[in-house]
Amino acid sequence: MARVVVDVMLKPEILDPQGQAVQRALPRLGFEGIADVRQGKRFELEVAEPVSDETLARVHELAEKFLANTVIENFTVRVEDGGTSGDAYGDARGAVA
Amino acid sequence: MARVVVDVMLKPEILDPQGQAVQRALPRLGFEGIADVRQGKRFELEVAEPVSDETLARVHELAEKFLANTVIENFTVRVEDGGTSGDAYGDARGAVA
Amino acid sequence: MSGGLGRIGVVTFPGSLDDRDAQRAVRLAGGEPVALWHREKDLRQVDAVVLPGGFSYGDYLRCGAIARFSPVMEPLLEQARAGMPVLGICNGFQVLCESHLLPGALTRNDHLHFVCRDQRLRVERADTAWTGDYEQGQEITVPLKNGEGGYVADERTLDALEAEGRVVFRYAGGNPNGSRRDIAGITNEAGNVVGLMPHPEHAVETLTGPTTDGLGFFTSVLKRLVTA
Amino acid sequence: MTRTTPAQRPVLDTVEHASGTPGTDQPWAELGLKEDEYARIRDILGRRPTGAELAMYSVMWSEHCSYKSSKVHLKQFGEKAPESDALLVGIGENAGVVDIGQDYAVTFKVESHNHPSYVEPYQGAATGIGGIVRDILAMGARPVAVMDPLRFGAADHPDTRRVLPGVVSGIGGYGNCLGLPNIGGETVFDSCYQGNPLVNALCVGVMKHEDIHLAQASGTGNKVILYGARTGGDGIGGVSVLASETFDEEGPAKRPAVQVGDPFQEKLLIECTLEIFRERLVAGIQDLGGAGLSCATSELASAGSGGMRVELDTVPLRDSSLSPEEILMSESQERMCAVVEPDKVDRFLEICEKWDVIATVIGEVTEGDRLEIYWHGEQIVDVPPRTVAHEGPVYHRPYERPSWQDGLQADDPAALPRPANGDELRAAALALIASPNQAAKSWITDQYDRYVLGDTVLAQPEDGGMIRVDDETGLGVAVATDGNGRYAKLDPYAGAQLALAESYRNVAATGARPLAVTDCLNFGSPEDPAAMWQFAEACRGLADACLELGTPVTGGNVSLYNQTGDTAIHPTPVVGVLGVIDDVSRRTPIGFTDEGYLLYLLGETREELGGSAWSQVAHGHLGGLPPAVDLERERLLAEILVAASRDGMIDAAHDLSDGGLVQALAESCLKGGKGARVVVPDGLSPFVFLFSESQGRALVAVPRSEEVRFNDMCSARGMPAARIGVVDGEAVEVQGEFSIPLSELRAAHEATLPGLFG
Ligand SMILES: Nc1ncnc2c1ncn2[C@@H]1O[C@H](COP(=O)(O)OP(=O)(O)O)[C@@H](O)[C@H]1O
Ligand SMILES: [Mg+2]
Repeated sequence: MARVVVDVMLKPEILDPQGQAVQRALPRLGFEGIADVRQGKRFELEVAEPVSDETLARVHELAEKFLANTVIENFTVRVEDGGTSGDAYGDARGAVA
Repeated sequence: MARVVVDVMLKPEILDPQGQAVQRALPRLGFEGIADVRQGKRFELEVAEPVSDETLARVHELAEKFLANTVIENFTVRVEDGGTSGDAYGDARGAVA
Repeated sequence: MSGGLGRIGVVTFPGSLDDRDAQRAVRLAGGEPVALWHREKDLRQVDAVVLPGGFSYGDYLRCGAIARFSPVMEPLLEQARAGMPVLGICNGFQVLCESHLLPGALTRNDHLHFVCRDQRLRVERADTAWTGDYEQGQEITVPLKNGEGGYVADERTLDALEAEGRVVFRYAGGNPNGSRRDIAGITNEAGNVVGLMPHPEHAVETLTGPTTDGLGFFTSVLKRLVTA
Repeated sequence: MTRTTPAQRPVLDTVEHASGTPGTDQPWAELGLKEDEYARIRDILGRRPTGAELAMYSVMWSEHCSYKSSKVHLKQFGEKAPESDALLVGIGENAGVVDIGQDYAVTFKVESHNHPSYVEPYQGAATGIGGIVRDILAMGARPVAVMDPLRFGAADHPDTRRVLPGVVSGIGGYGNCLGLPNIGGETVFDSCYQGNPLVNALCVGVMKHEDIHLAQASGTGNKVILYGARTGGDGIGGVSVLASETFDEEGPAKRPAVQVGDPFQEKLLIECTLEIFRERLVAGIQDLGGAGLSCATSELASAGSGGMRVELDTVPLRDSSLSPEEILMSESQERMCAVVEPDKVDRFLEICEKWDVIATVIGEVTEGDRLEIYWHGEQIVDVPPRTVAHEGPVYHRPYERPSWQDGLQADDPAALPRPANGDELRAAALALIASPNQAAKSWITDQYDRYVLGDTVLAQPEDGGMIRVDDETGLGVAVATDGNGRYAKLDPYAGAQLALAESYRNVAATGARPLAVTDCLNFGSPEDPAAMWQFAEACRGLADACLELGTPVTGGNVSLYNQTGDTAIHPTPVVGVLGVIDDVSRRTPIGFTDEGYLLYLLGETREELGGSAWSQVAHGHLGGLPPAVDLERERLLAEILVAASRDGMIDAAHDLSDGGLVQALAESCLKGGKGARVVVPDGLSPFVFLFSESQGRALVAVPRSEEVRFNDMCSARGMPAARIGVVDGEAVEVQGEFSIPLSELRAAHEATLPGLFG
């Protein structure tokens, strides 16, 4: 199994009340220096390996038609690397919880 | 400005009704071959460059205390690469909408 | 009430909606409602506190996640740990879980819709600070209204809750949101802190509620305060 | 690629610049202005408008803001307004205000958010609720309830599956988060709304008489305060033609046509505004809706006695790339504009701070009579505000009864095959109550909070929603909304009257006395003489009927251009009626809860099936004439229902409307959980008895102990009342014809919407 990740974010010009609410709470929590927060959605799709270009194209179509509301949202599709470890939810590129 | 991304996903053992709803809808949309779908949150934080280890550690703490509820959620923190393009929401690793 | 007993605080967070209803319920039960403001680290000498329903901070991020860091929560957590009766209704329950005063968490309803309906509940514990006026096993009907009311916790926590008798209410006549083990409300070890998703404060008058079954929460705690 | 460098950026189009460059080409046509309208603007100003002025005029003179096509017809609501001492504020303000006694006043209004809800169902519907709530708030009232009259395309059309769930969760998502109970609405499916769903939203607010606030800016030196959300690039798709003229390509980002609502921000705005009202800190107030600051500033200044000066660069922005034109035009949600005396400004700002609401002094009331707007010290607008806000163009659009109208009316449903025996009647009854329009709406209404605020006495499924206004005395109000596009298509004059009649009857059925009307007139293109005729006829019909029933129109909304290509929606006047009840504990619900109570049918049943639910469900037919209107009878029926409620003579009441008796019977039985046995009266065919949609009728349950008194009252007042049966058992039984167990009835009624929408 490989993991394809679709990230969906509100378009930059669209109001993001959720991100705003998070940002406004930060000073109260003692976190300074964060200029902006946007909140979006992350979808993890498990697909059969290897991930062909065709599969990616189909996921792209799925994202466009269904996972994102392209009237107000942008999205990206990518194959997640580092999927080799047994960890169900790991990411090699940063600190892992 | 640099972007730090925090991805938050429900722990594997916690039921994810949103992901399930997406998955259930797939056949109706003509998509086969997707074994599992999980839906989580993606936070994009804009912080001053360069992103020091200390900043990352603090974002990690923020995620642990606030952005994720670790009773039910896991998270990852990473600095987003490819942040050099002027595109407000681009991702070099896959197809971009 | 004599001796200053029966002062029940109701916290208003930005986005609280059922705060005035909770105050009305306290009044109808014979208590004195006291408005508490989220920005003040002062409980105004109340004897008990209700965290009301609503969408504190818009329920953005997660329900109750931002409210949990309000100044008023500091003294509240301290007093709750020292035994003061605290009731969290709906959003208030979510705040209590986010504060780790109660275990587990509340997640999106399994059917993904907001649901507003009259809900039957079975009383599993009639000896908490807020349920003394009920009988164990009694069924009551009160409104339920939420989008994120699914109670979840890991198996170990669920087993412990059951073993320690800390499940206070269970859904009867159908689980409305996918809550694990039909759990509608729980309590802490001491039984002074209770959280539940359904809304007893909306079932205190025949005219505006489906029943008056909810009044017992408020009469229970008032009695408890008198005899304490 | 050639790019304009900042150095090449055109100079700011100031008033001075405009005066010096009369020959500049301006994009008036792209902004939707007609040539003569543009000429008139030049005429008013004595020069060409600046870009900012052009933006203001174009949006304020749009159909949506200026009512230029509808104005001449809407006038009748004022001209024919019945004498009513209940009206404290009439048509023309944000919303009318009705006196309900005991020093309380109520304001209510219905508005449309049709097109945005088609483009983006969730946000479109959500911001529709947000907008109407701010309207009510701006009158000085605490919003206490919302309602949502909705119309969608065919229930089984794939696009309805996209639109309906989104609209419903948008209404719920916003209204629930604001803490406003949803106390009723409508859900109608008809393929004529495919591509043009109607999302109307109604809000009710309560205040004390002395709290009425008006949208006007008076008092030289008073400050103009903008408060609420920051201004972003929402809903200004249109003016980007201006933006692209004043900015290089890298300047403004794409401007979204869609607005995103933030109900949490609006909740703070409500609480903050109410606290400001309590301390009497405002001299005038206006919500920001369509046309944003252009509308708020010009309307405030136009209605007040002085002029106004605004420093536009002080407006807090979400997006720093916005041009002045765009700031004026932005329809960012959750904003209000207040006029405040200088010595009250500090306290005003303090209250805003308490509620985490951003507030900024952006200008002041001036001595003159001009609206002047400055951008970094340079004047970009200098106009007489009345010419923007209140003296826009007025059209006398041609209208003509369409040629097909006669043929439609001649296509009488009398020719349609009918159920001929008990089994067929039974099947027809089940098919009717299971049809999407007649089926239970709980799949929708269960997503709405009806309990919040703790004053909801009646909510769906009832004839009208009822809210307690005063805890002590039990004073309350009831509101219903109705509209039947099928009737209006057959005869728009009668159709509008029938919408009023039904809504009026629904309010009376709850026990409340109908007092006042709001309406949302949803029609096709005013440029089509047929649609314009429908509109004219509907206005005339509604105004005439309001006069006869003594219920003034206090405000409302017009939505035109609801059509795809040449095909318009059914003309759909939606009418909301507000009534008062002195003691809500006297309310009359629809449910039959007590066995043995006697069922009386009030009114007369004739063979009237034109536009009926039966003709639609059984034959997909629309033709003939709608049921006859008898307003005198409606008024009498209402008096009987109100008196019977006050004097405790009835236990339940349900008005008869679409679906006729069989529908009312099924709903009342299912609601109360008790069956009924009825007998077909002599001289009526069982089919007509069950399915006719004759108006002026209601089904009531009378306790045996009250029967004599009730009968006496009806006969004394000349109200036909026939005892047709009794509340009894576990089935709906029409004697000699059929019987349907409640369980079967319930399954048929309740399974339809979940089956369609999950
Ligand atoms: N979209 C909606 N929102 C809220 N309530 C609704 C909606 N659609 C229908 N209802 C409610 O469902 C009930 C039945 O609707 P309807 O049959 O249209 O009533 P009536 O014929 O009395 O006008 C009413 O109480 C109405 O207010
Ligand atoms: Mg009705």
